[in-house]
Amino acid sequence: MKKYILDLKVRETVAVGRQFVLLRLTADDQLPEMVPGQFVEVRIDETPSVLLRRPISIHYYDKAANELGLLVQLVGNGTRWMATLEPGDTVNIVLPLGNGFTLPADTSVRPLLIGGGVGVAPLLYLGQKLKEMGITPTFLLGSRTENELMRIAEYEKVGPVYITTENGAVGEQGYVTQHSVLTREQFDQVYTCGPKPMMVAVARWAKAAGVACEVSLENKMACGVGACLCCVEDTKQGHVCVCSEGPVFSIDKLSWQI
Amino acid sequence: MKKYILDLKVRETVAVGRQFVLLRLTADDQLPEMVPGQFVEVRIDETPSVLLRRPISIHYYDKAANELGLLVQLVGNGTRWMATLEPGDTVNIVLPLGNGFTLPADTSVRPLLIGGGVGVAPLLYLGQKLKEMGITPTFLLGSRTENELMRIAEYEKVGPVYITTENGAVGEQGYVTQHSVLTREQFDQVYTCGPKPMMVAVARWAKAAGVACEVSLENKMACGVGACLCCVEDTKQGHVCVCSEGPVFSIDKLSWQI
Amino acid sequence: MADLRTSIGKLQLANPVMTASGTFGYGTEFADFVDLERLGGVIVKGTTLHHREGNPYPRMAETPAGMLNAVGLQNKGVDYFCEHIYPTIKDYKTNMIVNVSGSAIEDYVATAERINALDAIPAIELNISCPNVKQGGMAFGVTAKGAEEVVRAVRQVYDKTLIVKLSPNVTDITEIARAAEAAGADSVSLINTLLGMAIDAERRRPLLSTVTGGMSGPAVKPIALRMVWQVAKAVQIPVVGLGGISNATDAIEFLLAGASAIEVGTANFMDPAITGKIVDGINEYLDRHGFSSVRDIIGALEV
Amino acid sequence: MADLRTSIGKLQLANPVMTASGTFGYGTEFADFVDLERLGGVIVKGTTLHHREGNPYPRMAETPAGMLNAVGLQNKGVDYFCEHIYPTIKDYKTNMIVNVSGSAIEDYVATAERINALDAIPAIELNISCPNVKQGGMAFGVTAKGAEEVVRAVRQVYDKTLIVKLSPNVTDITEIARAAEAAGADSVSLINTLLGMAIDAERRRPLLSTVTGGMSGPAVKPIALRMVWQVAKAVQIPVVGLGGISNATDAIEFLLAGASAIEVGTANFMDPAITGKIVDGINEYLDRHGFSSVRDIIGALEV
Repeated sequence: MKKYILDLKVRETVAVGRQFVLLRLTADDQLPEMVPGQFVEVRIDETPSVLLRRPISIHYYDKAANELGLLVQLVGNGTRWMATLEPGDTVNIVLPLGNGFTLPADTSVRPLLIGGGVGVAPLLYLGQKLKEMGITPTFLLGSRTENELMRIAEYEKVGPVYITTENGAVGEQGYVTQHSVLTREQFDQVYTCGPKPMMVAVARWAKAAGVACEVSLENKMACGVGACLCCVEDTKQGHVCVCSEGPVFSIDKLSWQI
Repeated sequence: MKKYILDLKVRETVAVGRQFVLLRLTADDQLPEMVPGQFVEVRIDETPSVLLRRPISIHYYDKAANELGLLVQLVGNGTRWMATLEPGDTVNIVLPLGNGFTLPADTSVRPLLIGGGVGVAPLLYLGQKLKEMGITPTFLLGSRTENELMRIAEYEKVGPVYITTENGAVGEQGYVTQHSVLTREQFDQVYTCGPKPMMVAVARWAKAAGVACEVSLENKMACGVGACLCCVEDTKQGHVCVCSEGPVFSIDKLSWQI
Repeated sequence: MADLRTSIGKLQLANPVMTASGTFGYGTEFADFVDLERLGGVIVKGTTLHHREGNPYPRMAETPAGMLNAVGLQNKGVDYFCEHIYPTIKDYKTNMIVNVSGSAIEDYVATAERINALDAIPAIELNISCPNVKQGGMAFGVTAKGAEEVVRAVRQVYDKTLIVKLSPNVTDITEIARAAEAAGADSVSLINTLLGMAIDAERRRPLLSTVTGGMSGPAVKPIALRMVWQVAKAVQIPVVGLGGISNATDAIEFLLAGASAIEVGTANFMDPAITGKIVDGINEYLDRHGFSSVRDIIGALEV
Repeated sequence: MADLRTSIGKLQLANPVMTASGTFGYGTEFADFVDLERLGGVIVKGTTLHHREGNPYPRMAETPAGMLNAVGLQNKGVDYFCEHIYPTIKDYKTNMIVNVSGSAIEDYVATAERINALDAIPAIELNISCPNVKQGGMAFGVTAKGAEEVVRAVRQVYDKTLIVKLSPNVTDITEIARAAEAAGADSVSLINTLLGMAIDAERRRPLLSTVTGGMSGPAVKPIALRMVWQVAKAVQIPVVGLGGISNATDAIEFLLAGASAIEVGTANFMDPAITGKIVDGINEYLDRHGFSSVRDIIGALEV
């Protein structure tokens, strides 16, 4: 897919809990096609203090509204700068990057979308696309406390949502891999994004259960286009770039100890 | 004088022409004493991209209103950041720094205050103090075009104002040292601040005319307190720090070729 | 429109702007953003005799106005390059230059020899900052003797333009530059990355799997500029300048300091279209200052 | 409240935070902003045998996340220091350490000897990055032999704590550190500034009167951290770390890399009260991570 460097316009910056913002972005021209699981790289202002662009997954792309949604966790100077953007501001973005999730060939597939922390972000767009295809996705979303649960109502518009929190404040207490839906229901495709320990646990569960599983990795990256080889993941084909050959990988291709 | 590091509050940021802003600053507590010719050092945000504080002369200090005025020329990232400050914002400032102009011991003195470009800034506060002392200062302000003339009405409240512009749009055409007031009237003290070539020309004129003259220098500085020895000027006593032994010097002390 | 043409020995460049090895892939990764044929040259990824997997993740850390990397020369080897990559880049009308790396002199020689046979590769850039496995891992390029040996050996098998990329992690870079010149280099490029380190204080661990890595980005520009200026005075062969160049002004500074051409590295990550903008910016500067040719500003610093 | 005490050989420090020479004057310039007695030490301005006027203005240029300076050791000489400055600083209850510079070994020796007689100065920091006028202006500290000679000569006349400040502009800083140790240094401090250069492209002139100058500030931190880590493994004597330290996290990184104490330099210009905040920040870190003493984190990097 052709990549673009675009100056997008901020429609709105919406605080989501205390640690996240939703950036609603648009452009005068129609935005290019983007598929679920792809990401963008956001340039932080003109300052050399945050040198590198920040990779952010595509939370949704509403073609009719010509709107790109980015759900951003406020972790450092770069992401905090994003939170200061106001309607009408411009933000320089390279997109779309990476490969995206493999969509099922068959509408009888029962997919489970497991997210943790800010890793839930790309699963909304994936769920929306699955629903468009006539497939009902099930979401299983985990967080430490109720404070990191984000935009649950949006997920509920797309499919059933199950939740775990480590403190038990919402949903079942514990980790996503401990949720009862995993034993109660049958799935034949898992898509997951979140902290690496969570994804490893999900992959281990999926492998044991014999369910196909794709993970979306969040390795630290620089160029975003497969040139600098910084963001590599160890796979059965050796080190490969998460930014260009991922961020989505089938667990069968990775060298994870699962 | 004791120096302070203060978080001052922005009352207002006023655009002055296209290349300058007036920062109106205050604090909850009464600001410390400051004398004309002293300066402050402004910290630029929290970013390492502009590492050093920006030295800015004191344009006025209105004790009754507890207001410090800084007239800032927009020349780089640091000063442009200052222009983005909004009412209620906080700005970290070290003050007061430097020595200040020598005020006349005698109210019969007829002082001429010659400013060029943003160098006019400290002359307002100096003029106000002279007026308080019962001395009427005369201002001679020069600029390239009418676009760099700033806040003339404020100077006119304090004393007569003569102007030169290089393009002749306002006042007499030419440089300050060519203005007819220098031959029409008698002065016995000159204070000047502006681009170095202008100050050298003023110093040369003053020396030839036998008029005492103080210049306020704008050497590039780092620490602002006489510690790093970066901002030195060559004087008859060798290299001395403009930030701590200046910024105001009698031309008799400098090693200028005048 | 000023004349932007420059040269590195017998190699003619449409303009002085090239891309630094390891930051621009094989050029094709950036083809959506930059017209590669508008560049003076593209220096592709470091290529070694054999396939290398490079270092474990994490390989990158951001630092103030810079970054560290510890990629470790991951590449599929020169045979793969010749068979699978060369065909995809050979028809671009720009100078496609291959960065050649190695861990033993005979590996450099074998790699350079293979690339010498490729018609559409008019030059190589020899990365002599690699550790010499036969010398306890000390880099070839940190001693004049080490630099001279590897350059001389490669010179004997490589008859096109040979650019030697110098390490800045040395006491006197002019000594290394002169050694490269004496051994037959057509040009030297500098600086490669500075050896740095970053620590995660909270976890009390290094941020790179290799502990130390190579620093690049705007932070290193003053050091690079100083070394280019020193080397340009010390050698007769043309100098290629790099190190933190992020815009046209930076590029012009290197030209003024004596570089005949420049390379843009880390800035490609900040703005993938930056190289084209730098070409435009140099032209604008020359026009504004009344220079008819970029060659008029090479080494034109007034000291 | 953790135990912040540390030591540099026999020199006891209340905490690891000192100020870097040339950035903090004689301490008194910052007394309005920082309680000097809350610091582990104050390393005052470089002092030479004779009065020096230093280099012409301009002496300073800002660079990305850093700055260059070319002050050229301006100071009024050791006699003036002893007679006029020492009386104003001797009663502070902190370690007042004098940075000693010179352009010939006998000058270093004579200066150190004078300062040895001052009761309230428990240590000197020997700046061996100065050019040796008898060796064509090459710095003492860029060869092991040059470093060893000057340190050995000073050691013979100086019997308190002798800290040797190392130049980073070398191929192998561990070699120089070991030479200083062999010559009797009680400690090494590093890094001094990196040699850099800045150009005004519009005027086509250098920004410093001396063309090149010393780079400091956050930009150099990764290089400094790497060198401290290398040197701490290479010598038995304590290491003092500096180079771009701007906050408590930076300071902790240097301690983890093996520094027994640290110096804060350019950051004093950004925030004149920063040194006190760094003391507080180190204490907060130790408490938060359950360390009872700062000595528990010195060299505690897990690699």
